[in-house]
Amino acid sequence: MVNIANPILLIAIPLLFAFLIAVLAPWLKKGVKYIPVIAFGLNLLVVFELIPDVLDNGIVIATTAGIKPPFAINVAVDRLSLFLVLIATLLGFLVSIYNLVYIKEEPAEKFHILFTLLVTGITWMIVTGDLFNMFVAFEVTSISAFGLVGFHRDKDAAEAGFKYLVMGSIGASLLLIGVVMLYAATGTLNMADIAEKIMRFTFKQKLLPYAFIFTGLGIEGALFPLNAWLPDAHPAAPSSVSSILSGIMTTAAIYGIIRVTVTIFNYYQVILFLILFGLLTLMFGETAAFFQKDIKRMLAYSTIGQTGLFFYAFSLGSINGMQGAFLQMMNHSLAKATLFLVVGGIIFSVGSRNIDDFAGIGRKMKLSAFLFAIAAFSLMGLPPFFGFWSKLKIIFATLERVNVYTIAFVVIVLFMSLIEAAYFFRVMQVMFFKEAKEEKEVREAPAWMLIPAITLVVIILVLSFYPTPVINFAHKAAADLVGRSVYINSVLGGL
Amino acid sequence: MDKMTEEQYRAISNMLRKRSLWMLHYCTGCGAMELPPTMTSRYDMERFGIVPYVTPRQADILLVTGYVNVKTLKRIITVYEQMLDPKYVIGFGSCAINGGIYYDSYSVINRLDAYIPVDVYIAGCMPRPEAIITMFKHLMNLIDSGKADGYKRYKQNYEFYKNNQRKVLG
Amino acid sequence: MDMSLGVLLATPFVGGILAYLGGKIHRWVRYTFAILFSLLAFIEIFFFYNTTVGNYVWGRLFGSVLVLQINPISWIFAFIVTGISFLVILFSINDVEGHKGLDFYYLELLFVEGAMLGITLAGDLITFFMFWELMSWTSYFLIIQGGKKSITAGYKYIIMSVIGAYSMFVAIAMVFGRAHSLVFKNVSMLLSQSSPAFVIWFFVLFGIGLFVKAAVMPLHTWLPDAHSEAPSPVSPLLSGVLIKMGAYGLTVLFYGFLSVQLIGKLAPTILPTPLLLYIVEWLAAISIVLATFLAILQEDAKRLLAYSSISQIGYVVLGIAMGSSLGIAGGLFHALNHAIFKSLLFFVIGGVIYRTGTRNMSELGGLIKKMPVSFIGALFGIVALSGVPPLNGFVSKWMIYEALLQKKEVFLLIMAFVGSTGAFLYLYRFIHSVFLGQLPEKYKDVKEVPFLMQLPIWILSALTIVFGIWPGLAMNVIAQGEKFLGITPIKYTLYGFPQGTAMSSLKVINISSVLIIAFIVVLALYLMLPKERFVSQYDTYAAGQVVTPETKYNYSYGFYMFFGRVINPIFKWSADKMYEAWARATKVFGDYMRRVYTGNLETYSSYIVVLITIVAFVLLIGGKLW
Amino acid sequence: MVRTILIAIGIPLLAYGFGVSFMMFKRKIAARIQRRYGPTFIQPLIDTFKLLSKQENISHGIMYDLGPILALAASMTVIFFIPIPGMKLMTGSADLIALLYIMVIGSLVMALGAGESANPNSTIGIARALTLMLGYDLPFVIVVITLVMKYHTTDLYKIMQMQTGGHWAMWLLPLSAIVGFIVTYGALGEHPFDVAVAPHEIATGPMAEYGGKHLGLLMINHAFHIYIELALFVDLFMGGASNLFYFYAKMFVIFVIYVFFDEVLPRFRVDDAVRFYWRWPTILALLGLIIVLVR
Repeated sequence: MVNIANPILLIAIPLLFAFLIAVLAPWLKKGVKYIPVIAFGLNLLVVFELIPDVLDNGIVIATTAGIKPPFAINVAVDRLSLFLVLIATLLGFLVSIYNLVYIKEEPAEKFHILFTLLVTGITWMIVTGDLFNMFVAFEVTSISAFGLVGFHRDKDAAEAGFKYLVMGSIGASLLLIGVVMLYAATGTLNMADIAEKIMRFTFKQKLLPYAFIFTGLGIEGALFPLNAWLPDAHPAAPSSVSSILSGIMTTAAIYGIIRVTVTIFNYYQVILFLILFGLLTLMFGETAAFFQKDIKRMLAYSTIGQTGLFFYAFSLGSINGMQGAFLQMMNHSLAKATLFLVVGGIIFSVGSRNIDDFAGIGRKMKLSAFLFAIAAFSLMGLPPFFGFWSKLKIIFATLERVNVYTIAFVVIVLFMSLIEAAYFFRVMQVMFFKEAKEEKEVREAPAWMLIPAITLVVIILVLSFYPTPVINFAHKAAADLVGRSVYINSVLGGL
Repeated sequence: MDKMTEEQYRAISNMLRKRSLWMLHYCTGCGAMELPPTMTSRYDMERFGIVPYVTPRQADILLVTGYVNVKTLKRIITVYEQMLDPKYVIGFGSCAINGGIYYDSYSVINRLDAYIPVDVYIAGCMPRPEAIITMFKHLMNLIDSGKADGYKRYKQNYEFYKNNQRKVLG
Repeated sequence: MDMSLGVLLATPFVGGILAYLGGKIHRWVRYTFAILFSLLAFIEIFFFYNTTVGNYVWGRLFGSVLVLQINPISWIFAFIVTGISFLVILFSINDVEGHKGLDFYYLELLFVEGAMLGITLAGDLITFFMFWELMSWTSYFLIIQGGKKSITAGYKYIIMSVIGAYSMFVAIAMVFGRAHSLVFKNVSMLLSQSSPAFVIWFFVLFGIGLFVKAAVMPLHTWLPDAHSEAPSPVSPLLSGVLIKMGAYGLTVLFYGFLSVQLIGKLAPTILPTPLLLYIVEWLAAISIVLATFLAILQEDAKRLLAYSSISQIGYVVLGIAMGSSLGIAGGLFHALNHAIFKSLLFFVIGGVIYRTGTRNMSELGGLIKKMPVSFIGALFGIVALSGVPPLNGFVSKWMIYEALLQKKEVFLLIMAFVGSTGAFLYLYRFIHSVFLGQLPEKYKDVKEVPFLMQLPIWILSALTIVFGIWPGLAMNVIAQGEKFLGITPIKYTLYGFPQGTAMSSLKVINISSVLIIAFIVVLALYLMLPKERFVSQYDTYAAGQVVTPETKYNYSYGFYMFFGRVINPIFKWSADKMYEAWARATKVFGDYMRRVYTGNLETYSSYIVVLITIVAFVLLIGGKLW
Repeated sequence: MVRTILIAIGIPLLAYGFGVSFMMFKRKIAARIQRRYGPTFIQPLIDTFKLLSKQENISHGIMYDLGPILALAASMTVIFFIPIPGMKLMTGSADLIALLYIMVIGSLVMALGAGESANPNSTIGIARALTLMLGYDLPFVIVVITLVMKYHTTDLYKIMQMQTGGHWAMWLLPLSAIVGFIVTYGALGEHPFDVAVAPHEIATGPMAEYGGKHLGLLMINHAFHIYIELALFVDLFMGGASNLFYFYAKMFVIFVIYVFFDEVLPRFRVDDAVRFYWRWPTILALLGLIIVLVR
């Protein structure tokens, strides 16, 4: 069987299929919606092939056009990127199944093209080893995201899309300026090569490019002052898209920042300053979410809060901290994606996004309410669920050095997770314990929409009751990340 | 032999009832003013063991002092029935005997005896404390000789009393 | 068969799931599973009577091993948990018959029992904390099943217990930072070597979590709402068992992790007990007195019992925080007794609510003729709770008083005693307004509660007598527990205490036997006298007025209004108002923070520019802000 | 064995004799104060037996009957736990703290019985009695603790032993003795503190519905109650007595002082009574306690 464990295929296959959709659209008409499913199915196979290789030798490198790395564009999948790629392709596959039923409006094939491009962009950004490639992938994702946010073509979707377009393009241009500065300084675009050459520069010379790249990626990664577009964009987008946006796109951007800060710039002094960003994002996200009446805006703000939480965990700097960050990333992606899919189904049947109209859902839509509850419990960090282990890890990591600052951080983090629990509970109280006002006939969501949510919840439950393999995997991933020299040598020397 | 103890038991219980008569402090008409002097130091009825008590359950004597109109009769009957068995009723003054100066008024009861069995009457339009003391002495003698049996009469011809009461109270 | 701790811990959870699934099939399948598994858990407990099973490893996490253990102290609390939960399930079969969502209710009931069992069996801090939070959540789901008002009560309950849980979480994280293994032995070893400041931090943070659950005065405001609004079979579980977990936690904290000498070292010991424990004692004493005064002024029967739970758990905490072996034994024994008679009282009032539908004391009355069994249960409950000799409340209160006298802590004894005299007031109020007095017209045809609801009342009343006359039964387990904790166990006999332990000896059997003989003598005299005839409740002294069913000839509203005039000035300042003020403050603060997202594009882009300058500036000065 | 049976019958009779004699003296002295002759000497006995021999009795329910029976039984049990000159009785098995609780059984059971009598007067009476009890319990507990702190034991018999031969607790702890006197006054339910049985306001309070043999039992119980309160006061503060006569004399002296106060002072309002007890007696008791603690 031909060896398909080549990361480049991860990008090639979906691009090919996206192109195919455009070509076959006139003939296949309705059949077009099955192509993304096939695309991401194949991608998923490739990832499953990749897992054993990465687990054995830590990193898998593949170069295009066969020539040596400093010049060729290479693709590197180490443990951390495998971790995220797995989530991305899994979500992509499941949401594409969700889209089979969810997308009814006219320009269906345009939606599917943009959707495939969005997920490919994300996987590309995670997998790439070349800085300029990261910029291209960033462009592809942003543009397809702008299109998808404005898909519903009503007033607030258009306004949200436009706002996101402006902010996104500013971000992309800042990122480009940063990359160009780095290219001018080091002469190469390959991440590992830059990482090696950049050592010679003093702290001050590395300052400006880092600032630009950090802000560029920060806009996409929903950090504190830069995330103003997110609360409008995610609710306006169709639920399937917003589950990808919240689930994996912001996480990919944060991965970008992590890769840049640690592997390339090796900025350990800066990391403590980033804690401030993490905490501010967490605080603003959670408190804002507490006051929302619209369920999707509430989930969007909660995404900001959770991103703040795992960015704070990453910026603790220690291996335990990063391990906690990766666990929280996984927990958040899976749980938030389920929440958006389930909420999509509920809005699909109830017809309104206001939380008060969800009264009595617990009785009428038993399965979706149950899925919502499990995902919410895991996100909040209730004991038996996966979120509890990640929150435990983050707090333990914070308090490795007990001083006034760390206790203050812990108090803020716990208070915010209390607020998060409070507003999720408010929704569940309405859903389960309030009687529906008028007897509107509310059917359960269609089967195809529920299957993705069910698989995600099953994964969450499996992780909750048997978390040890994932925890050890995250620990090794954190160790690899911190040991940046391993990455550099393997990319440069290893071929 | 037991008849003798039966006899002795009745004698002792009569003696006990004679020596400790508890008076129900229940005053209907104008006669109540006569009671404080009999209780306090000048005439001191406590010498004979007569003490004013508040609730019918604890009292032995029901003093109907003064005129009895229809509304009060209802209360008197309830109180009388709430009192425990060896109970005695004393009619104070002429109003209890035959309605006194209100004999022809529409609401006053003329003969108290028709409604509840009265053991002793005291004549006089509000008898003085000396008369009350002699009445108590007389009542004690009646109890001793066993003739003060108003409560038995009430039980024997209960129907008679009830008809009279129903006639008046409706 | 060798019964491992894992099987014991799993029984309630498995029972809960089976009951939930069984409920889908048929009503009775659910009930059989629920009763079967809670009874099984109760029986399994007896396999571990007086045995100390060491570390049963059930998991490994972040380098620290997750362990279960059982020792005589945790055996007592496990016995309370399984026993009372079994009775609660028996009671709730008839009581919550008509409600919706019953499968979920039984699932939660058994999960709470499992969580509390987990706490008592926990051998290391992570398991302890995990089951602690699980207990808070599952009991929250139970509370909010009690109707509309219970949702707000539940909300307040969960916020306060989660704040307590998180303060405990910080304490555990601090210890994990130092000693990477969180098994109780390592924790106590670490604490004995670390600096006093660290130990005080740990004591305070861990203690706050426990005080919230044990409803010690300043942190008690959730209890009256949660216990009175919860569905009637859940209240006995809450006040009978849930607050005992706080007491168990305190025992583990004071004598498991730290020891009396270690706490003594922390601060100057001019006082009879170490300073930290002395503060805890004063908190407990204050909560005894104030909770009793509050209970006296309550109008709603369940709120009255809830406040009485706060004052009784004050005794337990006072006993445990005392440090002397007699005091700790008294505290633990009172925890057991309180679990028995408080659940008994809540079962009785649950039955009354089941039949009459109201729990407002001024509407009830005269139920003794219609519900004699509940009256007997209530009678045993209040006699036991007020600590009157023949029943079990007396022995444990007596031990706590003697221990206070031995340690010469006089003012605490005064407050404890006033609390117990105050108990007579509100207990008489409870039994009088519900069972004695005039029977209102609308409750004329009230029947007795069905048999399944009477069973817990019979069992618990019997238990109050058994532990009242033979306190020795409970004493040998408590003495074993004290030996495990390293405290000199108390000397005891089956009927009381010999000369040495307390200030002077006690033989409970003498008191009860003399009482019974005297009762027989007086009864004989009474029967010789002339027979008495029964009289209806309307044939009563009303200064001649004829009492008819319409005239509400009853004194039950504002029962202690005159006493209220004496103590009302104390309650101007209440902890509840303070917490509401804080809640409003956080809401306002949150509102301001929300203003950041203005909504127009220009401000957003200005944010970006501002950010770049900040990042650049910070990097310029070397990125080291602190 | 015979000795125990003798004691078991003798002690209650002795106590009843003491109690009834005090009731007799009270009525005689009260009458003399009001410048009248007062009833015959054995009037309380006659009253009690008259009540017992009432032909007709009423009852409002089982608890209504059990009330007086259990109250009398409880008073009898308490008597066995208070040491009599020369005999230790059963103080070994229940010390002072336990005694405080046993004394409460009587009033609690009486309250239950009166509650059953479906009469609001009795309920108000009991509510007032319990509030008064809470009132005088605070100073009483402080006094008890002072004694225990001074004599380092809670065994009533040992406290009594240590006070024989002149150095009574009255002279050593004057403040506590005064407070003890005021508290026993309240516990006896004598006139200024008879808020529970106020005939003018609430028709003899708890006894409103009691008549006939129930009231007779309660009169016997009242006699025992007087004996218990006085015996406790004498044992705690005046060191018991070598023989019965001195014991009776001491109790009589205390009781006469009560009767004098009884006839002169007006009745307290309930909350004023509680405020009174929580103001001066408590401060005096605390002072006494601090003196003992400091020494």
